[in-house]
Amino acid sequence: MPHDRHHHDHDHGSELTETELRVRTLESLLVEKGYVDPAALDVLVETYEKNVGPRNGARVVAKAWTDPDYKAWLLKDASAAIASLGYTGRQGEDMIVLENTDNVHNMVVCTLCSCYPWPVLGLPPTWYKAAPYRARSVSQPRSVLAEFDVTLPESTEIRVWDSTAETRYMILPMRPDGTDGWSAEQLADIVTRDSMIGTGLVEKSA
Amino acid sequence: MPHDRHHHDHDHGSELTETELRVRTLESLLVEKGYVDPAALDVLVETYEKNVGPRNGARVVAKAWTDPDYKAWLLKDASAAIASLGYTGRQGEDMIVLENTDNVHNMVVCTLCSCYPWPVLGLPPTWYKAAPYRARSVSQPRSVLAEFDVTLPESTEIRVWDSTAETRYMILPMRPDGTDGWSAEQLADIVTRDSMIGTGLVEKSA
Amino acid sequence: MNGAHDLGGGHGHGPIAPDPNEPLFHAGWERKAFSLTLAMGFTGQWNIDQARFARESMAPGRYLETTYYEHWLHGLEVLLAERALVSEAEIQAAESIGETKPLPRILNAADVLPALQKGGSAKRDESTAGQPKFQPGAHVTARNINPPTHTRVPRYVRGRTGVIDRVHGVFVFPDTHSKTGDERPQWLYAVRFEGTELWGPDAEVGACVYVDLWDDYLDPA
Amino acid sequence: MNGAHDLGGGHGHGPIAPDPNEPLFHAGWERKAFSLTLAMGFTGQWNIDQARFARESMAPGRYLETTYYEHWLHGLEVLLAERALVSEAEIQAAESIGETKPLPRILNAADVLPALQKGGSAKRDESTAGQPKFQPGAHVTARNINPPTHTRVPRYVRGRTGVIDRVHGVFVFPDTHSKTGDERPQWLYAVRFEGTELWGPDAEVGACVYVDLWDDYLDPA
Repeated sequence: MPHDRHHHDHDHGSELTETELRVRTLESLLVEKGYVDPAALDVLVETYEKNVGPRNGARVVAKAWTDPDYKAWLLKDASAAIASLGYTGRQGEDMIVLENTDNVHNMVVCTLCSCYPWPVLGLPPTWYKAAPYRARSVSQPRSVLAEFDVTLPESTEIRVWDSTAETRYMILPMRPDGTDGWSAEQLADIVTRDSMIGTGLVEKSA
Repeated sequence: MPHDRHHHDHDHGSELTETELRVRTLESLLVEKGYVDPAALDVLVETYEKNVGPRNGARVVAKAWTDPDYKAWLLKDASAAIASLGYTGRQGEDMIVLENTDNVHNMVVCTLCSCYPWPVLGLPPTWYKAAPYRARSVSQPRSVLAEFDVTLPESTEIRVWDSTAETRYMILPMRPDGTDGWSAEQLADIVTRDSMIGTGLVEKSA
Repeated sequence: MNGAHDLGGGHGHGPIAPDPNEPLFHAGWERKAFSLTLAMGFTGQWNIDQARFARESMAPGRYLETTYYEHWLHGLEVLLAERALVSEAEIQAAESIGETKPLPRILNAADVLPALQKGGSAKRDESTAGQPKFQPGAHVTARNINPPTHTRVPRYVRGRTGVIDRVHGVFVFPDTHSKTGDERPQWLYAVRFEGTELWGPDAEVGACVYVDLWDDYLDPA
Repeated sequence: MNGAHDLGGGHGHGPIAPDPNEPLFHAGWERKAFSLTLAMGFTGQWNIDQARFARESMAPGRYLETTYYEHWLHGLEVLLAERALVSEAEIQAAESIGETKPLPRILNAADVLPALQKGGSAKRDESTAGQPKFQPGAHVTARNINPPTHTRVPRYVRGRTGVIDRVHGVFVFPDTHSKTGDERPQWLYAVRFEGTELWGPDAEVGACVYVDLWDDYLDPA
């Protein structure tokens, strides 16, 4: 409804200003009281803006595609196999990796909040955190995938993993045809974030 | 949270103005197109502001308290018994009346919208239509009743009727002690709207 | 549809806050939202289940942040737009731009009282529905259906087992009535669900819920 | 709690609308809401399940009308107020009025990377929980509990039957952890539910959902 949209925009404008003010006040209070080190805030933001993102997960995927032993380890004990590449810690302490095949397509959601494997994928995108994806991925996954331009045959079973606990899920997507002999580095370049959430497929031309 | 409340107030103010404008525009369009007779709008509002309200239901209750045959008829075929007093029609075509006793307390809600027996109770109050009552009356009826200052012993069974169809429910409350010999008119004066929804009891001193 | 309107069992909505001095309408626009909705309803361009679906279709957050008559207004605008009676463009322009559709029935002032008093029962002749599938005392389980379209089986009873309390008669079935206008009349029952069946260990003592459910919502338990 | 956060199966929320060019943060205040929440989380004044409950406790309509970092901000304010670390009055006055509580642990800039890399697993030694109640292949029914407090069993699986897919190990139990801080470690399983079991005839073809559920959420089917 245009009515709704109008209201929503209007709402948003005024709200951000108010929110912005509150956050500033909160920050200065927390710093003044000595609860928070302002320099720590900058390091926290920089870490996720610059260092921890889906490139980490892409390296895990590329290694699994090129090293059968690593892949077997990854599917058996994801936390250890991922830690061996240096990706550990907060929101990825206990990892599970699920392999997509021609017959089974896995995808990940957190219907109750927005749990996401930070060490391998960084912080989640807005759509992953918003109501439409959280509401519909468990009940209408094929229609959700269609919104990401992914259409799978009815013979492919779709498994949706709802992250209700502290286990964090990452998908090992299918390696695209025509990439034989590519280096791990080349392969990592074509692995997308969405393919590791399960809402995308890896394309050779990506 | 004061944050929420502030936002909500703020929201409301601007929203009413916008809503008011839209309603005015809609009215003039509907009248201009000849879909609506402006005089009919006034009659519709007047009917429920002046003529159709809980006084109707109170007369039904008072008659049931003073006429055992009528009460038996009311509990067996509420639509006909209520129609015999002249209360019929929209949102009360198919009535059910439930009797409250020392052992069983009935109350009415419509969790899905706000169905309500208009011919006997008029239009519903805001709380009946709002989320807190609709959400909690089916799961926490005793806690809901407490907010209306009604506390019932655990031995009293509470039956909540969720109006999910076109049947409309009215409660026949318990007649208070000390009203022997009162006329139907006197009794009707103490029957409250809430007692006929089931969120109140009838008090002699009301 | 599993919308924000399906409120039963929800937490966090705050206190009920009854106001003993509340007026019937809180503002002039509420009177208009009410009377315009009723007047347009009498034109027969939609049925009550279509009207309910239009209200439910409001975005969930917006539904919860607005009031009853704002839901009505939203529903009225949706229905008018869907039937090409009043477009959003006309509301924006505050001017009748498009063609005006002739309506077969208009509610005139003189007809209001008779029309209200007559109402429009959703009860149908029992011969239209054959024998009722269930009798009082029968154990039934509410079907776990989740259509994106209108339905009147609340989420909190789906898959739960109760007992038929009474047979109401044969009534118009809301799901098809809303979707296509097809009345598909069928038996309607009041079904009693124990609180513990609905809410488990968190149920209050000695509380139960009666829900009106049609044949197509029920299976033998 | 049955709050607006429990979104699984809901309709009417609109399209997903992924934005391929989206920045990690959309405004300066989002960076602050994120980093303040993490920094205060490291002080150990609350645990993650208490933080989730604080976010869920937002009024349902408001929760749905606001964004992720607004939920975080709300949660942070609730937690700070509950623990008398920052009061609403101080935020209103934009001034530290009350006493400042000494905190045993503060996150310094130098500690950020080691702290993030270490994380804080919710996994506990298996000896703390005895034998798992279920093995892969076992049929289980999710309990229909409806506590007004924090829980991680979504409404859409309550009362539904699935199959144990794998045993994850022993993990902190969120319900008690949120309520009192009691970890009550117990076995956690991935449980597979067929789409038809969750959504009935409205399920999509060949789709199922895996949900992580603890011993205290499950009964043998």
